[in-house]
Amino acid sequence: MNRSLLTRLGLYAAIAAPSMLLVATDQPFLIQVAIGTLISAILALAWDILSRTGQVSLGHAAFFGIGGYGSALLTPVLGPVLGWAAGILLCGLVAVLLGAVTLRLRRLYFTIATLSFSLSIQVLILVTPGLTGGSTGIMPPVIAGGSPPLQLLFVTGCLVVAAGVSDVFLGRRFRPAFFMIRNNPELAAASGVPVTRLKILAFAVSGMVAGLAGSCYCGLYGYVIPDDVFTTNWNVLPLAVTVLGGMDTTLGPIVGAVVLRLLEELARQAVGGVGYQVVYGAVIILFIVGLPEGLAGLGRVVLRRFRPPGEGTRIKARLAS
Amino acid sequence: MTGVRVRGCTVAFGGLRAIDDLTLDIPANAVTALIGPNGSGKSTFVNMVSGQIPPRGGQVLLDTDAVTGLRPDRIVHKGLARTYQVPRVPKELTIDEVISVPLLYARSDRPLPGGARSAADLARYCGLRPEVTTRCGRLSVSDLRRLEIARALACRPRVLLLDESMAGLSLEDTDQVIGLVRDIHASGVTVVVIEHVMRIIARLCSHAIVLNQGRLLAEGPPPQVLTMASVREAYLGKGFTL
Amino acid sequence: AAQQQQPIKIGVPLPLTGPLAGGGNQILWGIQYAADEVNEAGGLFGRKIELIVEDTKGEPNTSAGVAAKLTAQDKVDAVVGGFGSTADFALLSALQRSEPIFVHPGSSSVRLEETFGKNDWYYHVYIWDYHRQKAAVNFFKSIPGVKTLAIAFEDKLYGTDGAKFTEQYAKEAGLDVVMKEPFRAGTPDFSPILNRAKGLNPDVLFVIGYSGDNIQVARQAAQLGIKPKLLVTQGAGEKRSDFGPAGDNVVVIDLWSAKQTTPGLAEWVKKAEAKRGAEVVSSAVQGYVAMQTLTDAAKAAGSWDRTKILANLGSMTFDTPYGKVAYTPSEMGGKHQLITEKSMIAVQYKPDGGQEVVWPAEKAAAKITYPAQ
Amino acid sequence: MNRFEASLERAGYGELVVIPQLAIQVSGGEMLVLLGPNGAGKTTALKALVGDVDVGRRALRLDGADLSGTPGWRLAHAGIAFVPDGARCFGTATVHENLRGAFEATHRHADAASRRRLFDRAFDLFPILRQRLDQLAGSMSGGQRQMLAIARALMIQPKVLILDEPTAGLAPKLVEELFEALGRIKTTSGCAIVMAEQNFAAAVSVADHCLVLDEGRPALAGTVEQVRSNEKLRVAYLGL
Amino acid sequence: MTTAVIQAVLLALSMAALYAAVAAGLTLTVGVTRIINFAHGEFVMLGAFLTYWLYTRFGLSPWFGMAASGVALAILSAAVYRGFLARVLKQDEHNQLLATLGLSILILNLAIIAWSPDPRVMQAPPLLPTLNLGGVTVPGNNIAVALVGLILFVAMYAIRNYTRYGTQMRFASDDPTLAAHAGINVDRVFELSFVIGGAAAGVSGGLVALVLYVQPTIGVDLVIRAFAIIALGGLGNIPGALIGSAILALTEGLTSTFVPQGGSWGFGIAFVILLLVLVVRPSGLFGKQAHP
Ligand SMILES: Nc1ncnc2c1ncn2[C@@H]1O[C@H](COP(=O)(O)OP(=O)(O)OP(=O)(O)O)[C@@H](O)[C@H]1O
Ligand SMILES: Nc1ncnc2c1ncn2[C@@H]1O[C@H](COP(=O)(O)OP(=O)(O)OP(=O)(O)O)[C@@H](O)[C@H]1O
Ligand SMILES: CC(C)C[C@H](N)C(=O)O
Ligand SMILES: [Mg+2]
Ligand SMILES: [Mg+2]
Repeated sequence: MNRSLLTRLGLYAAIAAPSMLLVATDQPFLIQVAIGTLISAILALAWDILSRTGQVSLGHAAFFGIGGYGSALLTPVLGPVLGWAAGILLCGLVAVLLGAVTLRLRRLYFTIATLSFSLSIQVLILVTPGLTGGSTGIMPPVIAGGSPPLQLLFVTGCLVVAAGVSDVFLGRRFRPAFFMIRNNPELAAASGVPVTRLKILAFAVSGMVAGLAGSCYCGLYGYVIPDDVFTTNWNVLPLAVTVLGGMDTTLGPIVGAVVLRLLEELARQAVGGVGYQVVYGAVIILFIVGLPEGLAGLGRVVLRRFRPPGEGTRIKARLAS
Repeated sequence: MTGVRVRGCTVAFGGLRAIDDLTLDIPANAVTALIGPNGSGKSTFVNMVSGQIPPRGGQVLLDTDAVTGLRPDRIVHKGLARTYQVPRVPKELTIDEVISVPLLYARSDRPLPGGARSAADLARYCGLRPEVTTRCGRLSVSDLRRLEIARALACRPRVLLLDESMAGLSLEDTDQVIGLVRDIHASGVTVVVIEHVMRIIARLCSHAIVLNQGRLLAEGPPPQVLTMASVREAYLGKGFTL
Repeated sequence: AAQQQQPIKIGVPLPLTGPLAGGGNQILWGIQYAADEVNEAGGLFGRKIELIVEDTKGEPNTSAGVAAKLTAQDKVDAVVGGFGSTADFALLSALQRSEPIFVHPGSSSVRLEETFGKNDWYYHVYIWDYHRQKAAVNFFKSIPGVKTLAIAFEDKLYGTDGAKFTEQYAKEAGLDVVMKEPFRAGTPDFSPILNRAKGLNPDVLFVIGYSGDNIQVARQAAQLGIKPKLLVTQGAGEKRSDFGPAGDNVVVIDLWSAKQTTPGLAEWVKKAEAKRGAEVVSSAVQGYVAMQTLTDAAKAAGSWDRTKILANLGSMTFDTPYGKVAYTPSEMGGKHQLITEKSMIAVQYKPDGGQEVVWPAEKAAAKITYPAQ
Repeated sequence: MNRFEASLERAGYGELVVIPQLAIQVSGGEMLVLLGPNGAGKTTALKALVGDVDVGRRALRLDGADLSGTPGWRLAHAGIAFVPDGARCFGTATVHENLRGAFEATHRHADAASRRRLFDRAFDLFPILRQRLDQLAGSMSGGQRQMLAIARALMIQPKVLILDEPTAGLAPKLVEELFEALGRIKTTSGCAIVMAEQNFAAAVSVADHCLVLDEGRPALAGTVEQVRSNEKLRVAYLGL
Repeated sequence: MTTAVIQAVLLALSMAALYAAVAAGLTLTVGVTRIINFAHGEFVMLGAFLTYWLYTRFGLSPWFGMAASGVALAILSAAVYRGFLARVLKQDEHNQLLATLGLSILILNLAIIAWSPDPRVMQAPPLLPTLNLGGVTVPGNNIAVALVGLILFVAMYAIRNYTRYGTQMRFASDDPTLAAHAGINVDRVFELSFVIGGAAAGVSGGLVALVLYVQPTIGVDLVIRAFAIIALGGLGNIPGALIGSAILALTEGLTSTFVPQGGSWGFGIAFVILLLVLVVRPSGLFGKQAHP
């Protein structure tokens, strides 16, 4: 128990260390890149938490946006701390509602329903200019006085929080139950798991973490329009990041976000202009064909190589005895 | 000890009544066999009692506790556990994790059978040979069946329904599972077994209930029931010998 | 002397992919063309101009990253670029930290003007939203007999702000706004709006959309046989040939046309089109002029001296494809605004497949056909 | 007469080799039962025959024709039918579609009469299927699905029928009838049958040959009589 | 007033036909492979560009363009399938989703490089005469779209229900291993469904060129509508998809025509309706309900 806590703290320190380093060395470009990367990592973690219950969402832009808009609009009213808390709670509330509505949906139906939801929410913002600023957007208070190094530190803090939440849901209490719900909800219910409640809990937590990512994002420059947060990009990005990094892990989405961004920047350097988006698409395809289990899967394979008495050999021994 | 009482329950799929106005008692303090031809409604019975498919009309009682219409997980809390005919567990979970799910979620203060304290104890108790850290994707069918029993036991049930837990098991394995079921029963759990292998029924059960087309066809001690003409005709076949 | 040979590095952040890629690439061509002109003539005080082009994808975070890279890593001498308001908001937020010379070819949201317009290093070429809508209303007023106006606008930032300002100025000008309906950019079906407008029979149907929308409205109106007295759109990069016969008599409000009567323009257009191998459109000129004003100001300064160049940018009059223009203060707090409603034009597509500038009178080569039928 | 010969090397799952080496032969009209405790590798062996698991080397001959390199799906066309364990059916299709689809997949130019004949044979064997023609296979009971799975295999008019625990989950009466029917099928249609089975007592009534697997290795092989008379092995493996 | 309603309904229905045409191929493919193929939208876009070029460069009739696009996209689909999708099909659904997304990004950006992001219009004369009945106008091209869209659907329906491949496709999607045991070449069947889906995408691309402008990004919105349509009707249910597209287009068209600010609302409302339908019927209007 104590030791696992220590390893966890070590892990969080390891996550935070590169950011500290960047801040210390004062690299404005890398700091900007890092901020964006970490925000997509937070969003991807949120997505992954939900996907562990078998709910593959293509609608996380909705929570991203609601979180961002919520905390931006509520901060002037409630102050920064309460404003953010309220914005993120709002996300949780919306997530609970959506979770309840999509509870019975399976696989592709669920995915399409979440996609529809994000499209509908976007329209809702457009048609309520009085409340939400409509299509002309809002001017949220800027985080950390607009200083990128401080913003990076703040976002890193948020990432560590998200990683902690993700770890809680990878713990003994939730991981097996979630996987059982994903794989065979009837079996889960027959094991005493309140399936509905856990599915909605996962939705709420995922929505709130996504909202946290959105709040960070909206607070970066002081101006956002709906088009900027409620777009397909934010629906798709967490999926891409998580699948490339490795699902059902905390490190996977973080590594995925870093690697995806790295690949993009490399492609930009190598190809430049418009062509790099082509490279980007091609790289995604190559990754999936070559590394179906993401980088985390690759990591596991490598680890197994270095740990001689693996599971496979043990079974063989039993058979032969 | 607790028994299950079913009062006038019906489960229909479209026009087909898989359970047809069924009334029966499963005695406490016994290992009861639930047998009947394929499609006679045995699995549906289990689904109904465990809350997966709520009956249309009628009542299901756990002892004196009505559980009709409760959610499956609530019924588990009330003390009824079941296994599945075709075990389908998440491949990526380990034995330990699968058993830990009901240990964590099926709130109850009843003791685990065999003095077990942990998932590993339960796995050993049920005769699972692979290490508890083995992933389920690597288990053979017979191990999966044992795991399914262990998982159900981890619900700390008062009543345990075993849906074809011994189908396809070798003689040796069957013997072991029979021993296991006896032990579970001895620790104070009412057990219902669904099996098509009469050798098992004859050795294990003190009471037998025969379903046919969703209705009760016969009940009584197995030696008696298995020789009834109606049961032979509908279920056992003419060449049947024990 | 070796120092002298170092190229002058200009950062060019633009949306080259993503939804704004169309305009971004046009602007890029204009900037490149202007830089090439200077380089072919021997450069600026013997130094070549080197462009460092970066794709912002039209995304704020990418824009901010690009801005930081250009200023901190590439250490550019000036930045010429930016297109699309939200991304440019992030771009400017990031640039603000190093305050480079920044000539901005392209965003029109007044939020930018209000927030960044007063900086002495910030020079904005493209009109602000209200300029464009003021010009549009001025144009409507110039047509005898126009009393009522129906507005259809794309429901995002561009269209919504446009519709808002248009309605405001139209009311001030005594025009009656009989319809103000949004549509989704890229929608395949404009028949709902067209049918509504048909019932209201306005003197002008004014569409504020992106190029695809403008073309599609004209086309569907023709197919459905709905003939507004005058269909007016705002230029967003589309060409006359895109419309075909459906474009007959459609009027486009724009910043610039190759047909406008500006002294020396015809020659410039001929050269530019030869180089481009295609029509030169308004947004390309935006990029060209942004770059041109910078190089002209630098040339006048005689060396790369930030203070002098900024002073020149603010005080000189530039001879551009728009005519003779200067950076002047604008209404909502901007200090250096190049194009205003005064330089805007209206072009009418003629049934012979050609087009003519019909407004304002001093740039016009033809009279407007109104009503269209 | 059909003759089916197969030999396998290193069949298993990835790095895990379950069957190091195995060879079997069956002739048309004969039945071979594969026996052995759970986890002995019966399923793995059968799957290896039809190319469903990783195999180091696989050689298949049917009537002298070499089918070693033939992909799994073609084996059905060559007359080798496989019924996996677990009563697997096409759950979203109806009973009728399950049967007709299986027939059409292997009989490109068959006439309606032979189709009807095959349908009738399936219904004679399992009358319940006739009553449930329009039920979704996925909603049938475990035993009903098992019947459908066997019927589906018979629709391709196999020369070799490979069955993995076909009686698991079947009522005693049906087990009896199934073995009778398999006996009929092997004699009348000259089909060779390979079957993994736990129910030895029932199987030996129709089986001709017997192969006992233990931990992936053939522990005992021979005719049913030979196995029955081998006291030691009978006790060790069959509990008789 | 009534003519206005009839007019609006007719035009919405012709839009429905366009959406349906785009969804037609996808219903077949999704029904078989269970992949949400995001690249379908880009296939439609490629079909539109091909039809456009064939007309603009060579003066070939859009009828011919549609057919040619169908063939071309069928070939491209086969190449894509063999190139990598076959492998991805064996992986889990997230990977499949991401793979088709990657493909869609790839094709979209290649198209932008090749043809620039600008919209273009095919100035072909209408394929059919315009229908004018008592104040109600239906443009000829919309009629052509409706006709071809319907034909596409009938073709998909026939392939699925009246050919041996239809059953094989369903078997293959249900349980690929078992299907192989039944003698079905699963790989071929998947490829076939993908190729047919691609051909339908190509043809529907031709329709897009007829009534819409041609631009590298047009596929994005269309494919999202197609997903909505498929979910509305029930995955793989072809008549269901037809009705789904009518619901979607009518909601959007009528809201836009008769509700103030409807142009914004319409799109959102259409998707809210999809959500509501799924709440009541989790497998779409005509989808088979989940089975054990
Ligand atoms: N979801 C369903 N839809 C339609 N019919 C169903 C459904 N589930 C079960 N049935 C039918 O109900 C009847 C009872 O099925 P059940 O699974 O309870 O049988 P069983 O007694 O468990 O049989 P077996 O011994 O073969 O497992 C069968 O005829 C079956 O086809
Ligand atoms: N998918 C798999 N991955 C890894 N190992 C497996 C897999 N399936 C089976 N095994 C292992 O292979 C061995 C042989 O299993 P197999 O299923 O062939 O036995 P069997 O003789 O058919 O047993 P049963 O009588 O239980 O059906 C077992 O040890 C099992 O754990
Ligand atoms: C569409 C464009 C002309 C740019 C737009 N006005 C903007 O500022 O975002
Ligand atoms: Mg059953
Ligand atoms: Mg087996």
